[in-house]
Amino acid sequence: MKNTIVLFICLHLIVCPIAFGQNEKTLRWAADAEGNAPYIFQDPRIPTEIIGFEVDIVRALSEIIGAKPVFVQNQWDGLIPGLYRGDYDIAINGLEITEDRKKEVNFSNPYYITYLQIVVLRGVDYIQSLSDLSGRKVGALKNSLAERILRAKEEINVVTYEGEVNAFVDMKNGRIEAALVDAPIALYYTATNPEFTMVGEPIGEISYGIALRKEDIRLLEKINRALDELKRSGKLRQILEEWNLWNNKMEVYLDDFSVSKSSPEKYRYFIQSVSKREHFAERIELYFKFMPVFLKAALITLGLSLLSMLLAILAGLILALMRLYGGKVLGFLSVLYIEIIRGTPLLIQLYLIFYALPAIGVKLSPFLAAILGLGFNYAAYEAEVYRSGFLSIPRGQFEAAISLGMTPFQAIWHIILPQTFRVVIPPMTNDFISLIKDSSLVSVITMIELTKVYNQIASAYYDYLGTGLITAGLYLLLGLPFIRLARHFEKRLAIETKPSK
Amino acid sequence: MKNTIVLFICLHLIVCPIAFGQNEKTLRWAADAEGNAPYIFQDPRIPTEIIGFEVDIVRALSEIIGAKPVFVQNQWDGLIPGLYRGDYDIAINGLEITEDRKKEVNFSNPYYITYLQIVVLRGVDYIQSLSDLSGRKVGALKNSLAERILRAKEEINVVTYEGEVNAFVDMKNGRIEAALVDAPIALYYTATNPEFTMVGEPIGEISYGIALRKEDIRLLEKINRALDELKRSGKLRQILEEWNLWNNKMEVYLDDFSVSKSSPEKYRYFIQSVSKREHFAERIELYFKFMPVFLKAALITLGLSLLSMLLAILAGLILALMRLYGGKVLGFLSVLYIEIIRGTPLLIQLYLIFYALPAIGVKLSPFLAAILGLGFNYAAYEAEVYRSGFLSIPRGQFEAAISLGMTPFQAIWHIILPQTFRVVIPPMTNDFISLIKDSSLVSVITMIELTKVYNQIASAYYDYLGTGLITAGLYLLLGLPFIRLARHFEKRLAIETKPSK
Amino acid sequence: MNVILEIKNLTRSIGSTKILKNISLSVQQGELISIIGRSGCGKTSLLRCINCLDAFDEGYLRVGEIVIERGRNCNHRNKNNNESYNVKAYHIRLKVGMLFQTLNLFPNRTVLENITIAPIIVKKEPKEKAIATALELLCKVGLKGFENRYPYQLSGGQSQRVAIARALALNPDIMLYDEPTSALDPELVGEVLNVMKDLDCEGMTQIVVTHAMNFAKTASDYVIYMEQGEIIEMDTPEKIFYNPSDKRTESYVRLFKE
Amino acid sequence: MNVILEIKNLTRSIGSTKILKNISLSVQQGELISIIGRSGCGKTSLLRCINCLDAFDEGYLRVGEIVIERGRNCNHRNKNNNESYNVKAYHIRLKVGMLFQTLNLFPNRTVLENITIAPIIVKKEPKEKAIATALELLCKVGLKGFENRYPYQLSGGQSQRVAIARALALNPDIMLYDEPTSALDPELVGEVLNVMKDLDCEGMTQIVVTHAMNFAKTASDYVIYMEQGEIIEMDTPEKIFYNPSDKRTESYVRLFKE
Ligand SMILES: Nc1ncnc2c1ncn2[C@@H]1O[C@H](COP(=O)(O)OP(=O)(O)OP(=O)(O)O)[C@@H](O)[C@H]1O
Ligand SMILES: Nc1ncnc2c1ncn2[C@@H]1O[C@H](COP(=O)(O)OP(=O)(O)OP(=O)(O)O)[C@@H](O)[C@H]1O
Ligand SMILES: [Mg+2]
Ligand SMILES: [Mg+2]
Repeated sequence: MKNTIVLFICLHLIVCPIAFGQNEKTLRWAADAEGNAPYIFQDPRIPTEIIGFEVDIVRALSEIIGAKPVFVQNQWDGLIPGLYRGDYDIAINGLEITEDRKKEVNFSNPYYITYLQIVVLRGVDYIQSLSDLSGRKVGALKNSLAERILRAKEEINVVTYEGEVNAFVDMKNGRIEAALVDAPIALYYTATNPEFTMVGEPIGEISYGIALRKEDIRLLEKINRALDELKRSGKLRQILEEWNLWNNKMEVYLDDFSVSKSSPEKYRYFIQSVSKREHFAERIELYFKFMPVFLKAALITLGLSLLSMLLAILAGLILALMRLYGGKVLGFLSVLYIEIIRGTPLLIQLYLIFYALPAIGVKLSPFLAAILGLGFNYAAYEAEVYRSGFLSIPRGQFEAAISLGMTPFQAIWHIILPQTFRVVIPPMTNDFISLIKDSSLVSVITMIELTKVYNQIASAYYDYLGTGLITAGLYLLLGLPFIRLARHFEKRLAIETKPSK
Repeated sequence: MKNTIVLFICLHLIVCPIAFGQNEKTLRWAADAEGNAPYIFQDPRIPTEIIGFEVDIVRALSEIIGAKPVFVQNQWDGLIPGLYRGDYDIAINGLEITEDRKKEVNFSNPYYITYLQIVVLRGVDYIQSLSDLSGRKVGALKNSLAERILRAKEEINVVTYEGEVNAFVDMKNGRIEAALVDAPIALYYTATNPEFTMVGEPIGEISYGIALRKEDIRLLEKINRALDELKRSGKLRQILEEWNLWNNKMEVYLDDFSVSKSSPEKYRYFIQSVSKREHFAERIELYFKFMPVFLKAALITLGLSLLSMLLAILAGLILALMRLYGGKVLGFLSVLYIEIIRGTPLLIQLYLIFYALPAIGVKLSPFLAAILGLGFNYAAYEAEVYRSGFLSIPRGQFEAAISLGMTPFQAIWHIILPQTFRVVIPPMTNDFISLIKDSSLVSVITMIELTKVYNQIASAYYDYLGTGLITAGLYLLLGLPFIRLARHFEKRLAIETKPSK
Repeated sequence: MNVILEIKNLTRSIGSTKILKNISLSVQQGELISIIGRSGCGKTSLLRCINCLDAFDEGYLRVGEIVIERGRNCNHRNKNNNESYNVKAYHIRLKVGMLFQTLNLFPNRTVLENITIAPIIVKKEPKEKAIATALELLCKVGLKGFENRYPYQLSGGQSQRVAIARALALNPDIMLYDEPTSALDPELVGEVLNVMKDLDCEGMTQIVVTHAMNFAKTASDYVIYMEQGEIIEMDTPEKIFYNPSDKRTESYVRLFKE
Repeated sequence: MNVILEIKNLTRSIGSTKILKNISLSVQQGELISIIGRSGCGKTSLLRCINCLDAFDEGYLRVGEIVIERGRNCNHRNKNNNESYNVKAYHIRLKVGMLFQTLNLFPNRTVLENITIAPIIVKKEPKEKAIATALELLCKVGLKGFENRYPYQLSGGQSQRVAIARALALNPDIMLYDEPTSALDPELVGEVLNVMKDLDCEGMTQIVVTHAMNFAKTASDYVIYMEQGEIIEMDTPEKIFYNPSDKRTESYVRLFKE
């Protein structure tokens, strides 16, 4: 893996500096729905919807700007590269305004200011403040303000994590005693997981901003003006209050110390929907609720696999025909294609199609790029499968066909090809099953398919095993109808084509 | 990936508590040769040898104990799990004695005590001590003492890395201004990369110990006694002096302030062998020197792939025969096997074979586990390929054979099977190429194959691109002879079996 | 005399059509029997049943001492004895050789290998002996010098003769020929006929499906006339061709006396 | 009269053996020619060359107005004109129909589809018309009611007749038959013969490879006798069978007059 990653980085540096014009009538905004409440996440009741206070903010902003907001899913790590690939115009997803990031992108004025909060297991009453953490193991998100603050106290044994949830799980398992996390996460997580509780005063200060490309000065101004409007009109406050996120920092920031105006409806909605169920039956019910999302993702994986396989089957046929009947030049080209494509990793091919093609002006949607990448990769394999099928048909069949006045092409198409089906179906079924599994690779080019959705849900509901089993089961199930179909075809063909005595 | 990793952790927890008896006559010791000089690394001149001051220490120790040292390669992260899997008895690889680790394993007394050292680019004269780092970006290894020390100074902007080399590369690119690393690494890296230099006083203190299983009390005592003997006899000092690692901390630790007794021969040997060459020609020469190691690894990958494919071809044949001629029960079992194995990820199958089988008493060597894992996985695919081959042979052939008095088995073996070769060779070549690529997965079960060696060499020589291209080329080359061979066979078979008119 | 092949009330249907109806037949050792009849009347099907390549639905089949019985009354027993059916079929095929209408030569083996493979594998004959027998047989059918050719390098008649040699190499007790001379010119027909006559003298039992009426007339001990899956008449050539007892036979043989 | 097929000095070798030597031949429209000769003498090979399934090495072939010339003198030109060779071969095959010795029915298509597929694809006949022609042909060869069977459901003789019907369905200018009656009983031989005679009356040119001397004697305008890849004699049946001018012909025809 390491080598591919290094290669990716090289490619990225080559490819990224290209920017694309933005469409004025829509506001394409990106976030990672595999995130946590309350930022941007899947509606626990209607998992096809994404909700979150940032979603509300973007809606309100676009209304003021007069543009239609279009959501673009992207991995959190890739939010900034995606900006420069031109996939969207702004990124908003709890992006803390830091000096490092400012070098890469422009930030809008903060739309939310918050702080850190200590979370402990309920009943751990010996921790009440930052100073109580001395000599203890404390968890924090890697490279976050929380980590920096904790490291500053020498006596604290800091343990860093990729995601907050991992810290909470470790705390439950007794490996750490407390965690220092962003307040919104602390609020929402403790509310839905009563075994945890927040303690102590707010610590530090975090400002979230909207990230834009350096060159989009005009859009930055527009966004900042719209943000000012949101602040002025009280809409921002309303959104934050609905999500129960209004705090003293915001009071100071907006210079608005009036009493609360809206009730935290959305907060309540979330709490009620997600609150940890203790019964097995309720967990099953929860899984049933996920089902539509899983099924939708499975459908995407399926559609992706089907279309890719279709492409592979068609392109493979052409390659096989080129190789068998295309003469020297076409035959050589076909062999070259087959050996190069089979010889190099799919991951790199996908990455080239998605990130390098735009450099020569071909910018593909992730879905199309995924289909082309998978399809043309598998085409090399299918070409060989076809060839074996063609070789299995006695030459007499071809001769009979051409002696009946068919052109070689007609003979192959009408007479030979249908007879190869029987021989090519089993290996093609093999390849289709491999393809379904390989399709999870396309998440590197921002496609959201089954594996990606699994990661989103598992991290949103803090349930890896159950959802993991569902996902594994779905993958297995995805292949089955086609195995059945293939078997059915085989049986039918076997009846029709019993070798004549 | 996330889900598989979580699954791995679960499996690991199930599997690891089992310990295995140790063999008294050999001392199996583990380290990661993908490490840095001067600990344990590949001899730059004879890359098939591993050398390093820890290698020398282990040799000296085993001589005293009277056991034959047997080196076991293991990934650094997996050194402690491997101990409990029983793959080896001790682990030694710059393992700092920390409280955390002490909970998991027993540590011998320290065999080396060292400190941290600041490294900067030559010419950066404004950094001379820890205090000069204020307000600057400084690199450190993640979760190391260096990181803890730097974090303690609030004004320092700490950047953490997975490996020291990454920090040095970043420093060259201007992203950090200094790095704080273990002194031996600083010494060896700056010596071979003259653009870097060490500055300032020794900082902090690090003790390296040998890790053992908690239950191996007797072995611990033996090792400690042998270590004492090494210290007493001056052998330890000699080793450290040869590697130019003798320092004040060791003087204090061993209470030995006498003048130097040995010259730093091995240090010089390393420096002379590795010193950065600036000419392209010299770099090519360097690659030539790597070649034997790469070729050896390629041979392992090749052997692994060949043996796995052989197994897959044999087991696949049996599965296909069971499915086609085995009656209801065997046929069902075969289908079940095929669908389950095709439906689940290879990675998990490998992990189960390697880490879960020992729980029921079947402990396989990594090589064997890799072959079985790959072979039995691909067998499911080959079974279907065979089946398509069998279906392509006219039934008259089978009838002719049995009417000549052959048993059905004889008919299949002598008459049908040879005729299927023509049809199955192209899809099997496809699968073999996939298998060569998939074989890099077996590094999860501690096999050292081509990809692993690439990582070792790339990190040892700080050269990712060149060695990466070599590796990619080798993978492509590995497949080619078989593609040629397959084509040759196909041609021969085509001559022999032109369909009779 | 010794009845080596006995068939009683044998029936075989495919789907709803009966392609063999109530066949009864007994053949004594050393006889040469011809089967004649219109295309599609079931001649090939009968041979395939005798050689146990197709299973019949009902009836009784005995080859030497091996008896296979199937049908409504013994259906139940046979289902459990499926294993034993396969074993019996195998032993019958050991005794019976067959020349297929479609020849079915092994395309990936030379002429010599086609002929010697079965003796070597089945009878465990030493290779030299198998080769010697094969060369002798090839000589008899006029294919000296063809031993290293592959089937695709043979003409139609050459292939047919290789297939005959292959079947004869095992020296079976009973030989079944399905139109053995269809692709041969009259000269070769005579030669193959001579081979059969020699074998007849050596005591081999032979059953020949043929459209060559002259052959049936002159060479065979008995002639069977089949129509629509039934045996209409079985008698000596003289009776069948000049004095048939059944009207259907009469109308058929009359056709080519004209 | 109109010479529709003309061959001059045609030679074909496989490896070092010449399987067709210096063949010259001219056939006028509407003639029915029989080719006789020993097994392996090159009859099938000749038909395959006429139908451009195998390329000859040297010589001249004309079918209608299409001329293919190959050989040492025009080797160079032909190499560049490979494309044009394929095109010419295609046009020749459009005019020439062929019945294969091995039949080569399409196993995955029904009898009806086997017969109609070429007219529909090649001649772009409407489906109904193609089916009507096919049914008529099936009736003529005595296979009424077999149209929905698959080839594996046919007996040897039935397959042969389907193959004949398939080749005739295209109504080619020239028909080549390779042993068209080898698997047929005498009754059917008569029927197929009648079909050929009808076609003869309709003016189709037909070339028949056959081992049935009676057929050659009675039905054909001319008989060709081949031996070892050469045309020994081509003449009227009376001359060939009763008064051959070549000794080799004489010794061959004498064989089965006895
Ligand atoms: N699989 C099948 N399904 C349906 N009918 C079949 C099948 N196989 C054979 N038949 C029919 O059974 C009858 C007997 O076939 P068989 O091959 O025994 O004929 P035959 O006497 O050998 O004819 P020929 O002389 O033409 O070879 C034929 O009418 C044929 O159509
Ligand atoms: N691929 C080949 N390689 C070598 N010899 C071949 C090849 N194909 C055919 N022959 C030889 O060419 C000669 C002519 O074959 P052809 O098939 O034309 O004979 P034929 O006259 O049709 O005989 P039959 O009546 O037996 O069908 C035969 O002796 C045959 O062995
Ligand atoms: Mg038959
Ligand atoms: Mg022939």
